[in-house]
Amino acid sequence: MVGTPVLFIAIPLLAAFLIPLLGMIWKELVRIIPGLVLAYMLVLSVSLLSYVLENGPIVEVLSGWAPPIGINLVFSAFSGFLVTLMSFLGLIIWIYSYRFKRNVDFEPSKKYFILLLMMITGSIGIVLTGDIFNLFVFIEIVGISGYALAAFYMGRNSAEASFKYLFMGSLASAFLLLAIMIIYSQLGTLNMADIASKVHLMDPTYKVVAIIFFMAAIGIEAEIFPLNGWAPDVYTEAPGPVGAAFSGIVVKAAVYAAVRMVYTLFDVSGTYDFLLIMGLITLIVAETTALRQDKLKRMLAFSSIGQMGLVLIAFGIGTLEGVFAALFLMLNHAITKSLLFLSGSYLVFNSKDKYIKEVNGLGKFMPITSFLFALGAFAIVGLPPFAGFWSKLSVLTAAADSNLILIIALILIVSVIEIVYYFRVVNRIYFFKKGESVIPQRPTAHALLAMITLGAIILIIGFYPDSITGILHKASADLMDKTKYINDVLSAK
Amino acid sequence: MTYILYIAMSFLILGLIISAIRFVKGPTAGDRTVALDTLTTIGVAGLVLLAYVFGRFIYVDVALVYAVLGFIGVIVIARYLEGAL
Amino acid sequence: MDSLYKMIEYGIYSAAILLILVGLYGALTKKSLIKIVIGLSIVDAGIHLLLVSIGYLKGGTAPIFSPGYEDKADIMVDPIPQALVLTAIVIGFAVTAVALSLVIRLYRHHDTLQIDDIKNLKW
Amino acid sequence: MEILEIIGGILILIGSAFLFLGALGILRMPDVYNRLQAGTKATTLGAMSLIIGVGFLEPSWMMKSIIIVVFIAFSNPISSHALARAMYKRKRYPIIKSEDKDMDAYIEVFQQEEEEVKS
Amino acid sequence: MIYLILFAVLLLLMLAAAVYATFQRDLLYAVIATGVISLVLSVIFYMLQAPDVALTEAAIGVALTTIIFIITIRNTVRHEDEHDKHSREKKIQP
Amino acid sequence: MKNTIVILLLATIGYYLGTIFFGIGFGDAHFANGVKDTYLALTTSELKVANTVTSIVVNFRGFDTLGEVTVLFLAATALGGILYKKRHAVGERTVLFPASSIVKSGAKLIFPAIVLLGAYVFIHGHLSPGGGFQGGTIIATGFLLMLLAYDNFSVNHNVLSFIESFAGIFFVAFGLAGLLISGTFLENFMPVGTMNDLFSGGVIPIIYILVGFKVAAELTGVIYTVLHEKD
Amino acid sequence: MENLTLSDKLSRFILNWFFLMIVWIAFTSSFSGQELIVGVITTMVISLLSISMFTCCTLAILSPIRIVYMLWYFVVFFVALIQSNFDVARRVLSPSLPINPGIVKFKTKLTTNYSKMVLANSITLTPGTLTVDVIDDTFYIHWIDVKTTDPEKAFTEIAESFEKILLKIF
Repeated sequence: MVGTPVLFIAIPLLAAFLIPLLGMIWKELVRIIPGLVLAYMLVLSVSLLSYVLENGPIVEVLSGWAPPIGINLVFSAFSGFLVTLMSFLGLIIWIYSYRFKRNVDFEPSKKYFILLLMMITGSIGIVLTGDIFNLFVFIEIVGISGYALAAFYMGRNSAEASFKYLFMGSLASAFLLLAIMIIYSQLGTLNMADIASKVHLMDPTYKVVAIIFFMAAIGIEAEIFPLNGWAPDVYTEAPGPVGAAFSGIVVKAAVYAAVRMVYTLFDVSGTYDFLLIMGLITLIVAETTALRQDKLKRMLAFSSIGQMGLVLIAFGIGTLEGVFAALFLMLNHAITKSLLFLSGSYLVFNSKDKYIKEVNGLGKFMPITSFLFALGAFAIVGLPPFAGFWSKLSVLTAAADSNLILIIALILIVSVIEIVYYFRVVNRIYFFKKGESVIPQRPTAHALLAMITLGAIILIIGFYPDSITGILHKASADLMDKTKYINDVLSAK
Repeated sequence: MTYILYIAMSFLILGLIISAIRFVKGPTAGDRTVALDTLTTIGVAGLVLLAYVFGRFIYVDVALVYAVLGFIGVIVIARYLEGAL
Repeated sequence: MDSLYKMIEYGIYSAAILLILVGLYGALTKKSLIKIVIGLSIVDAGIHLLLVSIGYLKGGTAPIFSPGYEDKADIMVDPIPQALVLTAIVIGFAVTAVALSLVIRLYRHHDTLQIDDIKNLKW
Repeated sequence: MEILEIIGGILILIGSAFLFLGALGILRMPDVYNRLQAGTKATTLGAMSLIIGVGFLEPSWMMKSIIIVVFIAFSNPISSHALARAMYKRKRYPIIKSEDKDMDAYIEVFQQEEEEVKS
Repeated sequence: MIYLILFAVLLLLMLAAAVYATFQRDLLYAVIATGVISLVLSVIFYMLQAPDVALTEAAIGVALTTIIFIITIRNTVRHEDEHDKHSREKKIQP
Repeated sequence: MKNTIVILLLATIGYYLGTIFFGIGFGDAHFANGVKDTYLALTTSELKVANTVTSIVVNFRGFDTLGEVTVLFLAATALGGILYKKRHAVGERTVLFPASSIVKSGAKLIFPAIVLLGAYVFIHGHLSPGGGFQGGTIIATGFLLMLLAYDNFSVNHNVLSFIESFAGIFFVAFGLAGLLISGTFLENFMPVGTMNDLFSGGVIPIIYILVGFKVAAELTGVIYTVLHEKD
Repeated sequence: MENLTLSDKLSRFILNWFFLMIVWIAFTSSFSGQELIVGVITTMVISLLSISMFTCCTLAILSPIRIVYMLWYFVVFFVALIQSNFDVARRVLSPSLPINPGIVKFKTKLTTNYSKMVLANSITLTPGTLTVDVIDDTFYIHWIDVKTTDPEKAFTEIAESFEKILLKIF
């Protein structure tokens, strides 16, 4: 044990408040400190996770008051797994963006690192917290840093994308407050475990309306279909690492919140089916839209939305296998999509509009980046030797166990679509002639290191999936066991 | 005593309504700001009166803050109208 | 007395809900960006009012144990919604400030605030 | 005790009546300056007298009442002056009933303003 | 009884100000109307026995929100349906 | 067409909200099994803080407040980032008319009183309504008044970010001190004193004062940034 | 802002401290030891920080004769305030709105900014007048019932009674 879960929040906050001061002393510290903090968080999460897998969840009580009164943080196998994933990705993204654009001034880069650090911290907070209002506060932290990061480039469209996100985010927070209000007015408590233990006292109408508002709010953050209008624009206009952070970290946290609502908080029948249907619609709509895109990052964004739909489908199956498949999918998607964003943003580094046709023939000029992009593309569509294959397989088996034949068929059809549009890009990279005006940009050593790490992990998981499945099984079992969660939290002190 | 409070409060309510009418009628930004100023002053008085009705001394703090900050809001608008911001 | 509270109840809830709806209407249909931000802040106001009013207690007083009120805990209104609203107001202000700075940025690039003219990305 | 209550009640009545009159003034007067006149004076005295009245009813509140009154008496005229000046600078002409005799001062202010803009 | 009337008047005022702020074409007036909303809202919070919230609403709503909105208007346009791209000179009219 | 859809959507939302909230009831003890009574009891017995809202905001749910302070900090940072320009000329406010001398001298006279009021509000956060946020906002409004009245009035940015950072660091440090001394983050590790004294409530007033400084510095910075925004 | 000698600074500081302490006691409405200690510290810090910028006068303003004049000023001012309110009431309530508004100007002999501010505020609160602008020593007054436009006569009509006392105080 190197610490307690609250340090995941406290240390980054301390660092964020310190960075402006330290920046006055030595400007390079502004870049270094977040990396140190993220590395510390990774070490902490790994050691806590190994402790938790042995001894059961840690419930940290804050301000000295036991759960229904005070706020608590829960570091269980499930949340711990996500926290580890997020800290790892955060570290990778920090390494990548250490010298992402040399020409950025000191002031913006200071702000960039503070905001990135806080976005990761906020996502970790969403995963750790055991209190719905605290969840709201963390969502706002993620939101505000997200708005600022989306508008980071001074180009014409970034502010527009950011405003769109802000509009949706404000609506989300309004709905979230309404949902919290309804729950509080019925049960008089804000603690998740307490709510879960009392939720049967709630009138069904209230429950349904509360969950609808909740889902509307979380759906905006998690890019569920009718509410995902902001996502493609933000992914397109934000810097590459920020897009990776969004799809790898923020969306995962939002999905966690949605799943926590469905699996632990409420016991409304039909919510699993609701997840399933929403996931299905999201998947189909997003993938067919991705097929029509002509901008690289936009295509990746729609693909990311589609993958989230797949995750929701897996969660919506509702069995242990389904949850396992969903977690596996989340892991793979986080790593693979980050790799795609990171390498893709170097592929279209110097182009203004980021069209797909501008990657033509770059395979010769940037061999490593192109190779890594191709690797990510193969992994995400689920070709056999790579990581994505195992997760997709587990989704299919979980669906087959529950006799959801239609879903299997649809997933297979959508996979074909996915293969088409990813292979189109890979094809262009390797077998087309380079455009005249395209200037290839060599990645910096940091960026190369980050991308190669991700690629290596994809290969490792692809060839030895057993290395990760043990943790995933424990995590999914942890999510399914609602009474244990309630008991653990309410008996903490 | 109760009747006095009733009468005073009805005067204040009438004052609120009338300033609101001036606010809607305008016609210029200046008139609306005058209405806002009047509303603020009536509000301060009303807050003190309500504190007496509720019988709690600590409530007066709110009126104090309003008395101090209300005029800054008006000055903000006035400086904008001057074209000085 | 009961009918009085009933009327206040209906009045306050319907006013708060109408406030939310009016704000949402403004935010969803208006074309000017500043109007959209104003609409969002009206929505916030309505939600705060709703949240405070569900914590109200008939004949209650503020949850402050000032001298003379040390043992009146049974007539105090619910302090938790108030604490939540406190947080929510400050957060709402922060979001409004960021939104308005984005509006200024958008105007700098487009020289207009009409969303019809700004649509470079699909809305 | 009784005396204090009576004084307080009377002051409250006077104060609320003047607040009402101030509001009525801003409704009835014909232009911004006259509205400011009515608004400032009546509401200032009204609020002062009402708050002092409450102070008489509860003597322990007196000090805070006085400080609120001081703030109001200090800040209200400043804000209305700022507003009047703003309207003036923006060439919002006041209604002037008696002939042209007071236009001198009026025009002078505008000349001053234009010089300020130039410099 | 008088409280009922007071409540009713305050709620109606607030709603009227909200509707006014939504449908007024001059953005400056809409901003002043949001000031009125926050003033009335603060009095309502006060009457619902929430002085803390009333104080917060007062402190933030009176001057800070107004100044940020007004500066935005100063830097952009004053009227809602202004399509004209270079109309900054006409902007300040009381 | 769009209007119709919006109105239908709003009607649906309104209908559901109406059914929900008219059913809740107003001023009843509808959350009898909730945590409200526990909070009220613990505030008097354990924390000795008069204002229950303060004790909730700073102690029971102090973690929320930490998040809230962070949100403000991020908003200030984001504002600077969004409005950033390469040729950002600080201190260049083109003012057509200086304020009249009356506003100037009035502002000069009332400014210390406003700052004192803000200090009063956040020092008495545990006794009377108000606290760090309100007090900080009041002080920032005072600075706004000075910035409006004097076109050459300027605030030192480094001092502001110093105050901001140190207040935030001390806030977290108090939390960590609670973790080290008493075992949980943000725990009240100091003697609580007696009710309704100024020196009571342990770390609660101290944290609220820190919050007050931080909020004041942040909002002043926000106002300053926004006021100098001119293109 | 301006260059001050040390004794001048000290005297301003003590005056400011004194007044802020009075304001603090009024805020807290209590004389308990803890409040007073905290108040002394807080007000001292604030007045130290605002020593060169936010103070108006030196300790000399507290000399007895000036205090007597100040009290006299308050009496005059209150009488005028009450008069002005009845004046407003008469005008507002009479159905024909008996007003004859216009703008007049006059010059004042006051020199310091603070005395001008006090005079302007008093004029705003007294019968039928509103200070519109002050440029150097010229006051522009909106007068609800213009009796004369001659500067000297207007001055005697509006401001003389105040100015006499203010000259003694400042």
